[in-house]
Amino acid sequence: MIQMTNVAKIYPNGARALVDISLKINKGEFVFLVGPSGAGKSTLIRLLYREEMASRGQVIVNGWNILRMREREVPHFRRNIGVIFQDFKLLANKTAFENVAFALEAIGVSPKEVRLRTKKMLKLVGLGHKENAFPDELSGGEQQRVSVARAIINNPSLLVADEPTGNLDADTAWEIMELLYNINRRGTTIVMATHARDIVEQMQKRVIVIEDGRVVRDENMGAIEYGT
Amino acid sequence: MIQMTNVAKIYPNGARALVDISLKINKGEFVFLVGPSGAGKSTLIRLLYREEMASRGQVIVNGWNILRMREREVPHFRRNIGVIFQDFKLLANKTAFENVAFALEAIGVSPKEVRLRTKKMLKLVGLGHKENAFPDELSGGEQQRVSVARAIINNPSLLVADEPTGNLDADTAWEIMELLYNINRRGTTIVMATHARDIVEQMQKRVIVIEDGRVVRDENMGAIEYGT
Amino acid sequence: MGLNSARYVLREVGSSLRRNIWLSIASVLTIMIAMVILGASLFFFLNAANLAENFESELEINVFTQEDLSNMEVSALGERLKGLDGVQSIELITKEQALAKFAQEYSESLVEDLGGENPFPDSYKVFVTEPELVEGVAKKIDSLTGVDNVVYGKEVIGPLLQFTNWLRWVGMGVVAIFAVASIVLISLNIRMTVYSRRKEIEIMKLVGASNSFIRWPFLLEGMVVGLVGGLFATLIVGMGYDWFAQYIQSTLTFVPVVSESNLIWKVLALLVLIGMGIGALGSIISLRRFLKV
Amino acid sequence: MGLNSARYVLREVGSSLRRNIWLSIASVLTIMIAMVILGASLFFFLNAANLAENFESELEINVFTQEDLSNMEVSALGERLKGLDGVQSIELITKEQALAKFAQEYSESLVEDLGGENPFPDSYKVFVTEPELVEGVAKKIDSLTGVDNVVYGKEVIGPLLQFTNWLRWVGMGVVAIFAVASIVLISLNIRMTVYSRRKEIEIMKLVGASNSFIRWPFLLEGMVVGLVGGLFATLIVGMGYDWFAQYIQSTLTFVPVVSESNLIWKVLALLVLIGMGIGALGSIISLRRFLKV
Ligand SMILES: Nc1ncnc2c1ncn2[C@@H]1O[C@H](COP(=O)(O)OP(=O)(O)OP(=O)(O)O)[C@@H](O)[C@H]1O
Ligand SMILES: Nc1ncnc2c1ncn2[C@@H]1O[C@H](COP(=O)(O)OP(=O)(O)OP(=O)(O)O)[C@@H](O)[C@H]1O
Ligand SMILES: [Mg+2]
Ligand SMILES: [Mg+2]
Repeated sequence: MIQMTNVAKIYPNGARALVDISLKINKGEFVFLVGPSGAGKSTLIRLLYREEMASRGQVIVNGWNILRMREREVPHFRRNIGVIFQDFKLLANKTAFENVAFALEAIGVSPKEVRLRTKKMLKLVGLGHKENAFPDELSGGEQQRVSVARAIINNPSLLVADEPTGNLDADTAWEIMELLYNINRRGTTIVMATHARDIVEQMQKRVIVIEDGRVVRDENMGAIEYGT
Repeated sequence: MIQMTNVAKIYPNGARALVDISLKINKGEFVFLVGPSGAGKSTLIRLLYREEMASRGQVIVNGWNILRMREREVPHFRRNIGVIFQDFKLLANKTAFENVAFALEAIGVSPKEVRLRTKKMLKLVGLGHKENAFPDELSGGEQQRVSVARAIINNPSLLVADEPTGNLDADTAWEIMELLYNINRRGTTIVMATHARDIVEQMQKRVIVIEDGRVVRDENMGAIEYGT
Repeated sequence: MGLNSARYVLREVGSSLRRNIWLSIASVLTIMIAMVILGASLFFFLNAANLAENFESELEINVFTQEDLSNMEVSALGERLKGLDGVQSIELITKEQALAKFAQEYSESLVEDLGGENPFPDSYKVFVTEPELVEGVAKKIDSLTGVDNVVYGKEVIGPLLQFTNWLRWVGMGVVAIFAVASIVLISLNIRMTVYSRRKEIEIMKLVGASNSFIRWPFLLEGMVVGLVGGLFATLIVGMGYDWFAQYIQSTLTFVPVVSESNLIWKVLALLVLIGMGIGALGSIISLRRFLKV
Repeated sequence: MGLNSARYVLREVGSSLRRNIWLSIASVLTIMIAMVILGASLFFFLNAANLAENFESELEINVFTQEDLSNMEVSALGERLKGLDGVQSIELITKEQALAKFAQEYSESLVEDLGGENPFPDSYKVFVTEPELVEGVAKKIDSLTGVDNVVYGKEVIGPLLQFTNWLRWVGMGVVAIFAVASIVLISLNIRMTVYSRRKEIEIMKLVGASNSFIRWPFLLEGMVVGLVGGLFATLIVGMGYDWFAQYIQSTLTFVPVVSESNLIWKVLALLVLIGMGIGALGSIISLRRFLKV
């Protein structure tokens, strides 16, 4: 599903976010990406859906070689990837409903089906009553859940989640984790960056620890443990 | 320091964020505000620095009656309050350094002192090496720390913090908590909304639990416990 | 684009115009003003060209007949003049008319001093089809029998032609400058609108929307905004010019004004089309920069 | 505002202009174009007014003397004419000059036919200070001894005054319309710039900045942008007009063009000032909405 070989990422301002990353994630896996603030987790994730391009090395996702992809193939490629952004990236001019619906409209689903699926999805993340609210009329946690809903609504084969529970209380966080767990069981590969120690410990999934742009640990069933 | 009496907040779109809040926070206290997503924590915090106005009831902060304050007194009032926003609210066109410095420049501190204090503060939050980066060149946790630095740089008498560790790994989060702890010991009143169970449990400070816009529990030394 | 996407686009255009109402109004106003300026310059050009033609058509050749010609001979000369190449029309001025005009221009008493004698001959005013032909035609006329003298504004033709050509060029220059100014103004405005929504565009791309899916609503929005702006401009320019033309025709009767409603309608329609065109094109071009995510 | 804040403001203006370079350029261009349009209209007005005055100053009263006056008497009449209220200047046209002019206008042969006799009297051309005075002065002259006949374009004065007044009004109308258009265009542009930075303003207020602390950099930025835009416009309009005036003076010598460099400089300076003024004022006004946080 995902294959990274000797990947480095240096941002235009000179920041070396990733130094040398090689890893392989198989179809159907659930992988936690952990590491201290500024380690490079978000950068790694951005490489997966091609928001950023690697400065060196090879990134293959879903059979696509990201560095060789043509501009106009990108939308098609992204349709099979759901992304939960660390900063949510909701459309400020659209309601919660419209934000989630957008992911379906962009791939040409019929209005009726859009309506049905979006409503169901919003209920699933506990926002059935907030569908007409605009992002800035939602609490931080509510915005995060809209972002989650948008990422998973079109059953992507790969879900990348950048701290999807950072703004959620423990109970709501666990509801979301259950959602992700179920999606993963139905075959979606999940890569999730997180700081939530308890979640990682309890889920007992593969954990990749990143520090200073390098993979420092990669365990099949682990807990967060890094630094000194 | 803070006195709220029968406060309600209904947003223009009809959302009843706070139903009936009465509470009193003394000078020098360290108070955790906890509760599920959408409970009204951020709304309560916004009332404290007058981003939003209560729809009903009275809010007194630092001796100022917020509802009776005149427009041009607001900047003066806000100068004694440090705010860490849930969504950071960094100035996108300013570097990390300039963002933090701005809080000092706005109150007319001399350039030399601005330089000195800002540099020191950035080092304190572990961002000495990122001072020239713009917000969108920083990781989520780094942005959050810039926001923390800006809030505490001019030694406010009240610090309101809306989930200041949501994007931080456990170690960095604890460093920030230590910072806040020290500030509190030097006399700053702190009101902090958070979802971090372990932090609340370990700090052993006053905990106010909010649910559906009401105070449901208020304990002097407690842990997060709410919902079913 | 499928049917479902088409429905999305229409809905999207409506809600986007409404939710960015402030930007929409600013764009409509900008396009309106730019089109008013352009429209005004177009009418200026039309009238300048019209005026130029008018001036040129008043270039005349005065043909004085020999004093001893009979009326028959004079009209025979008229026929011959009409038949010449390049002659548009002729006008007979009898000696009586000439004297009367002289009396009016100078003084009655001067005419009385002549003691009933009329020193003027019959003469013809000859108008040519093209101002450039005046000289040639005058020479030809000079050689006709019965012609005593041919007078035409030798020293006026050059400057006049220069002036009328100049008038046309200035008209075109004004249109060109104002057209460029209008287009730049509108483009800047649209670019700013798109710029202020660049985050939105980026997010849409990251969520998997194709370029065309994002482009269509912008294109249509640009067209709607341009259309509305252009229509307002048309209304303003149309009514303004109508008032202007009527005012001049009723007060400055000697100034010729373009007032063929057919031509006016064409110009106004052009304004609307240009507004829409720049609106749509501008949107598309501005968008390009931000679609590369 | 303290010294420290002043230093902040200066630094802030510089970096803001640089970091929002795209918006800065768009604003400068918009102001430039608007000011070019306004400047062009101002020069149009100046020339229209100048032209009107020129036309009016050519209104003349022809005073024909009685035929039997001696040269002495003629010049005595001239002195009396000069002394009349409202008379600006006079010009003597001797009977010889009158005949020569007639011969040129009509035909040499016609003059020959007169057999050496000159039917024209000496005459004066009288120019008045105000076109409105022509009629009154003419009447007064008519009653002077030695005057045979007074002729002035009775039926021309009305239309001419109408036309010249009209020319002035049109000039002012064009300036007014273009001034409004320019100001609206610039205001819209500035408002969009401020609008696109409203989040920034909100954050500054939430962090405790006072309104004036936020306002100053915007004010100065508006002034700088307006100044630069105005200067470019001045350059364009100034050079454009200079070329235009010279071109006309060398080719259409009969058309009067305003070319007092003093006046031109004033107009250009006005452009720069207006640009700066609207830039600063527009920024302040646009800001008001967003300062209420
Ligand atoms: N757009 C960018 N331009 C320049 N530098 C960047 C950019 N984005 C991130 N960086 C830098 O790259 C490094 C890694 O950032 P990244 O966002 O990947 O960290 P992270 O592991 O996600 O951290 P966090 O847990 O705080 O979100 C950081 O030092 C950051 O400052
Ligand atoms: N600007 C707004 N306009 C309308 N409704 C709002 C606005 N801000 C918040 N709300 C609503 O008010 C309620 C309380 O929101 P608030 O942001 O205070 O929650 P919170 O406790 O901070 O939640 P979280 O932990 O998710 O940040 C929510 O239901 C939210 O949808
Ligand atoms: Mg991150
Ligand atoms: Mg909140």
